Amino acid sequence: MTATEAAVRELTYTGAFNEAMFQLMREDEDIFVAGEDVGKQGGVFGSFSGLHAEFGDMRAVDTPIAEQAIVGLGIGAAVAGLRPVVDLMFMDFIMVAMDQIANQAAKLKYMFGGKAELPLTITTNGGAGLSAAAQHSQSLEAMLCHVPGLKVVMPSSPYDLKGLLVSCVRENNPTILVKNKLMFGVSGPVPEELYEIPLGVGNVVREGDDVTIVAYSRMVSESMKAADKLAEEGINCEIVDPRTVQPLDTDIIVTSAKKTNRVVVVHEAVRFGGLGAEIAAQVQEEAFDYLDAPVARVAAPFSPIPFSPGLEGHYVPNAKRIADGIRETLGRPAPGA
Amino acid sequence: MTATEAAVRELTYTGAFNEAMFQLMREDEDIFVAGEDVGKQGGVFGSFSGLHAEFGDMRAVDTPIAEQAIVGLGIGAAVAGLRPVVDLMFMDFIMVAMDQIANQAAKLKYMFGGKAELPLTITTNGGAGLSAAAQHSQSLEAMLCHVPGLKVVMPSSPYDLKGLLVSCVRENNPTILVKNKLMFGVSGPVPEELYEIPLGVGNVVREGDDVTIVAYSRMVSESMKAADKLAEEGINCEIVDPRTVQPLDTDIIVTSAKKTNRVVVVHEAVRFGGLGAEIAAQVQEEAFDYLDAPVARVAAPFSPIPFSPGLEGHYVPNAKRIADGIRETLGRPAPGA
Amino acid sequence: MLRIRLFEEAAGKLFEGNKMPGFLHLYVGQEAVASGVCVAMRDDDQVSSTHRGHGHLVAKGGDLSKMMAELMGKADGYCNGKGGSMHICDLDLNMLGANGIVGGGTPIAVGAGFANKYKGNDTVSVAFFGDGSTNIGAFHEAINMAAALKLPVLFICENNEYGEYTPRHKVMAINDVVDRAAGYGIPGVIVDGMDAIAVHEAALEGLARARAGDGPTFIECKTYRYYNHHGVQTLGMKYRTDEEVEEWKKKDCIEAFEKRVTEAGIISAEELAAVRAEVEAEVAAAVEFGENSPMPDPSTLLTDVYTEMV
Amino acid sequence: MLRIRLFEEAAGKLFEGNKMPGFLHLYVGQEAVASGVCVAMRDDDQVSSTHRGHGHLVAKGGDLSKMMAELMGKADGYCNGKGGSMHICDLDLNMLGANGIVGGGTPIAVGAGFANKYKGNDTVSVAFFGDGSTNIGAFHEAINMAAALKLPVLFICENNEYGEYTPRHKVMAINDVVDRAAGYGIPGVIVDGMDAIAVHEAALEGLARARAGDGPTFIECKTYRYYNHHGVQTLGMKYRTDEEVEEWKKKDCIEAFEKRVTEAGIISAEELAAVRAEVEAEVAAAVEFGENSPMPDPSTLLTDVYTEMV
Ligand SMILES: Cc1ncc(C[n+]2csc(CCOP(=O)(O)OP(=O)(O)O)c2C)c(N)n1
Ligand SMILES: Cc1ncc(C[n+]2csc(CCOP(=O)(O)OP(=O)(O)O)c2C)c(N)n1
Ligand SMILES: [Mg+2]
Ligand SMILES: [Mg+2]
Repeated sequence: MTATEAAVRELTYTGAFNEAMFQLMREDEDIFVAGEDVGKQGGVFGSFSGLHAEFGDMRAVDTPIAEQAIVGLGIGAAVAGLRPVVDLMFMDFIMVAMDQIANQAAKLKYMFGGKAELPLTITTNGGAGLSAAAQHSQSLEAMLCHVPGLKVVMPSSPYDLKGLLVSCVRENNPTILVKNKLMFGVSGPVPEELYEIPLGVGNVVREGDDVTIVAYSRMVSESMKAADKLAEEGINCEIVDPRTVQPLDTDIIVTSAKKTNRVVVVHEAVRFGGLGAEIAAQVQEEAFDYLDAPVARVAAPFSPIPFSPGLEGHYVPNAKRIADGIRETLGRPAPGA
Repeated sequence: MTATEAAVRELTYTGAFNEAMFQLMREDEDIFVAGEDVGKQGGVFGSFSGLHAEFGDMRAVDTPIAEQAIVGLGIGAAVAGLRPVVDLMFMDFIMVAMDQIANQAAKLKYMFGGKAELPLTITTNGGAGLSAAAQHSQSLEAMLCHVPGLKVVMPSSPYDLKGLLVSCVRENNPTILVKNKLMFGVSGPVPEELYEIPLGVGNVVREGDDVTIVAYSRMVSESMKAADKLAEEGINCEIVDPRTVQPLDTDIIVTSAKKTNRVVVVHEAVRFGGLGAEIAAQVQEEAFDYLDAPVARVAAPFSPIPFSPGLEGHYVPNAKRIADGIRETLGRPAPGA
Repeated sequence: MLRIRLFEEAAGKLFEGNKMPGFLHLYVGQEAVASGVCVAMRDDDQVSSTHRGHGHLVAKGGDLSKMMAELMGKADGYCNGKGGSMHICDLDLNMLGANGIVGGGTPIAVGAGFANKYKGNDTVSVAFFGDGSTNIGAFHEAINMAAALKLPVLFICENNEYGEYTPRHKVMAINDVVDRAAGYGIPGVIVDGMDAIAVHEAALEGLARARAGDGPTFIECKTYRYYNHHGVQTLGMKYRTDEEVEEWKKKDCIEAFEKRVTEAGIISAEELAAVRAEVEAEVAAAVEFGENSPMPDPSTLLTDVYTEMV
Repeated sequence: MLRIRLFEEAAGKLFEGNKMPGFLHLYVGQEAVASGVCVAMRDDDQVSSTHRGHGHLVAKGGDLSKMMAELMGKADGYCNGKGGSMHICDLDLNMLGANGIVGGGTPIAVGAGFANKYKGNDTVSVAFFGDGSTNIGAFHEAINMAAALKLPVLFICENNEYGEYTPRHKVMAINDVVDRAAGYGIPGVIVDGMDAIAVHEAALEGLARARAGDGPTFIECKTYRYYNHHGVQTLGMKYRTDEEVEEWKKKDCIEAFEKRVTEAGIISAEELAAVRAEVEAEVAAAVEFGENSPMPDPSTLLTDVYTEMV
């Protein structure tokens, strides 16, 4: 590590989120957070820690266990001119509030002929690996991405988390920011000041020419590990992190695909109907003549998420399975060869 | 029409559903239907007409407006040994009951280590074209297909509707059968006896060698119209109707793709993250070397569904747009040409 | 009330004449509720509504022409044809929209109420909803949240004794919907929903309570819809008797109100007739406006999905 | 009660020793509720449970070894390691499962109640749920449906005054949760949830009512959880005071019960000690069983998603 690198301040994933919340709320009095245990307790994962002490009952609001009303609170408050951040403790609970999210928040502006502004941010926590079983481990972004009117963000590092949260909260459309539960303690450099990472702009997190890995959220770091391993075998992976999964930065993915001619999409969500399907479909639509192999997908198999570590370890994609998927994609002879 | 064809009895889409319900309920005393207005009123679209008169309050159950409890009623009754059919009036309302569907019904058996049987059928009505606007017109099957544990069925004719409904109701897993609202009055041949169409088995509804159209539900008849038109231009379309979208009959699609070398997927749902993405991804995975063009998708654009016929007509895919999509796919020079 | 009645009758006619696409849930019969409540409200007070929402927008001061155009799916409608009957709204009038999802609008009203408390103004939001809607989860969550957070929200139940084609007694085991108020810890009152003045008085009290920071009130208005759940049929339905319809019509809110004000000498029959003529003209102009408005341009199909940041 | 207590204490120890993966919501403190109710039930009566569900399964006669193995994610557990603490169940005992979604289990109990009525037997289903759970939509929909259809369901609210880290008064504006019963048109009673006999008597009445075809009853049991919402911490938490915990512990249900039965001469101190020793041995055997059970074979990952038709 060089001296300059050492000088960069590091924060955890949770710390980056928390700092951004404080800064945003100090900057704009219209911002408040509401959700279960987000007040005095500061959220069950500590994301909202300290906000209640500084901002009080009205700006760090403990709500009843009522996910529909929590989202509805956000919608109504946003229409009435505030800038709410509402929290759903686990991504799985999005299913409970799905009507308010997909039928109300997402569609309001359109149904009203454009007359509403909806500066609403929904934060939640997804991903498996904690033996939290089938109802507390899901990655359901594909469902959200299928709903016009929403924007969906899945940060893969403390740096991205802060910058994307700021953009979500300042955005005048409903956004859903999904943290990954296994990343709470992961540290990385995070600037102190407020900064935005624009929604819909991906990031090449590693350059390479042999194959493109498209990954987001925690799967970026697993892909990094896989790429490190494969580098030893002489395989150079390029890793593209779209960061925002809706809108999706198709350009950055297709550009990379045209360069490497092979693409592997990685996500924690179930493979069938996951975002990997959409990415594969788009890549073959836009880069058909460049592809030397089918766009491959490394994702969860078709079952609910098991509780036991003895099973869950085989369920969630990891560096090894990503590397296997890449070798398979590369091992395939190019068409006509 | 030949004499034999004329002798075949015809029923409407709704009539086929209704007849199957009567026959199933006469055959098996454990079957009941429950939902809003499905009792005395026979359902707002007449699907359950007459059942209450024959089977009474306990087997044609009017429920409160409570989609979560309606699905829960079905789950609990199924676990306790009955074979419930529960109705959600509009497919859009699936969002209201999504937790009970995706977190409870779909996962129960797995979470319980296989110990539960869940012979539950959910019926609903999807599709646009009635100026029913953004909350009463959606096609949300992609969300359901992404949930392991569910089976999802989208019949494209009265014949299929009856046979698939019978299979759903007799199946020991949670199934969701989605009727299309514009097809209620469409007639077609339907045998009088009870018959099953197996879940997961698609159907080649038209043979051809130039291009494969994959379509389901109402888009099959629109695709037929498009194929008729294109036939005049010398283009022979093969139309594959998977009928069940989860599990998906990948084999029948890939076999056709390998024969025609070009595939266009058609659905009413929003294109981004729709089932077409999954089908495209699978086709390029399984038939990569056979494809002369990218798998194309004709689907709804990325917006909520507009109310005005002046806009909705441009939103929902139709024969014209399907034909355009096919011409585009065929117009593209084959790789290396 | 009369503006609502005549607007709705005109809409019904257009619907019968196939000039109005989609679903139409008419408010006729229930006018005293929307009018009684909205007249008691301030302009800055918000309203959330239901699938049966025209009456609330008219009562909040909605422009009949823009409403009629919207119902006809025309470009000059309130939502430029994108919303229609079930999503009609006027945010400038603080009418936060009809809603196609039963129970879907109530959480939004509660959110608006939260914003009012947050801003420390004394604005109140009013949630209108049907009897059937009180059985759905979103309603329950929202009213409990309003009670728990002591928000300035007024809950107006329009109990017309049916949810679509199912009578209320089949779907709830209580005599009065207001029996639910105690379970949320808020006061509840029953009023004759055919009596605009009674509704008005109860609403004034509930609004005052909310403005004073004392939290929500639940008002159950006993009322009736003359037409079918959807469309314009009134009689000959199997889920309710014609006699029942006729009985309720005898209590018609407009007739009763007109009788009362004329008998009290507040307004003369001539004046009333003049008002009616005026409203008739307004409605006729609205129909004409709607008919003359063009269909939305297909190029607008994909606009308004998101707000672009500038 | 004692079986629950000792089972839970043992599970807590394993959790502390990192031998138990995932989330652990202990039932300690609330044992009188599960025991009082389940002892009043027949074997064919069903139970639906919550995230805090071990106690209900133990009380329903659950096999401690299979339970412990499941909590440890082992192959011989009730769910073969697929479910864990939040999904533990024994359908043979008519225990229809714990549930990770607050409010998620109540509609399922109502469905089972419907099946009982449908079959015309006099079986009753019992829904256990927390105070916090009564604020969520699914709960409301389900209890109203049970009331409207007059189903044989007994609703047991375990009011421990907290939902996770939020005290009840912040999230509902009523003194007693039972105030909600009237809104559904069903009888509601409050019992001391630390008194197993009182719970038992109330449950017997509610079950009899349901068996007689008179529909649901709501029983609110005032109780307390000794440990934190999750895990094994008891004191030093910022959402409740240590004094409060100590106050409740003075009313401990097991101590009170033991005192009562010994004082009444029903059972001697020696006999009680023997029972305790027996249960201790059973729990120790369960721990051993769990520890010796293998992890599930990875080949089982994709089984049990669907029932294959034969
Ligand atoms: C979630 C949901 N379920 C069902 C419907 C269909 N639906 C529309 S109106 C209605 C009845 C509503 O009854 P009530 O709340 O009493 O209002 P009313 O129509 O009597 O004014 C139903 C069931 C819906 N729109 N949304
Ligand atoms: C739908 C949903 N929202 C939130 C949670 C997180 N959660 C788990 S337990 C709990 C508190 C439940 O409180 P209560 O019903 O009183 O039961 P207790 O834990 O006190 O036994 C919460 C909020 C959840 N599991 N499901
Ligand atoms: Mg009604
Ligand atoms: Mg509690």
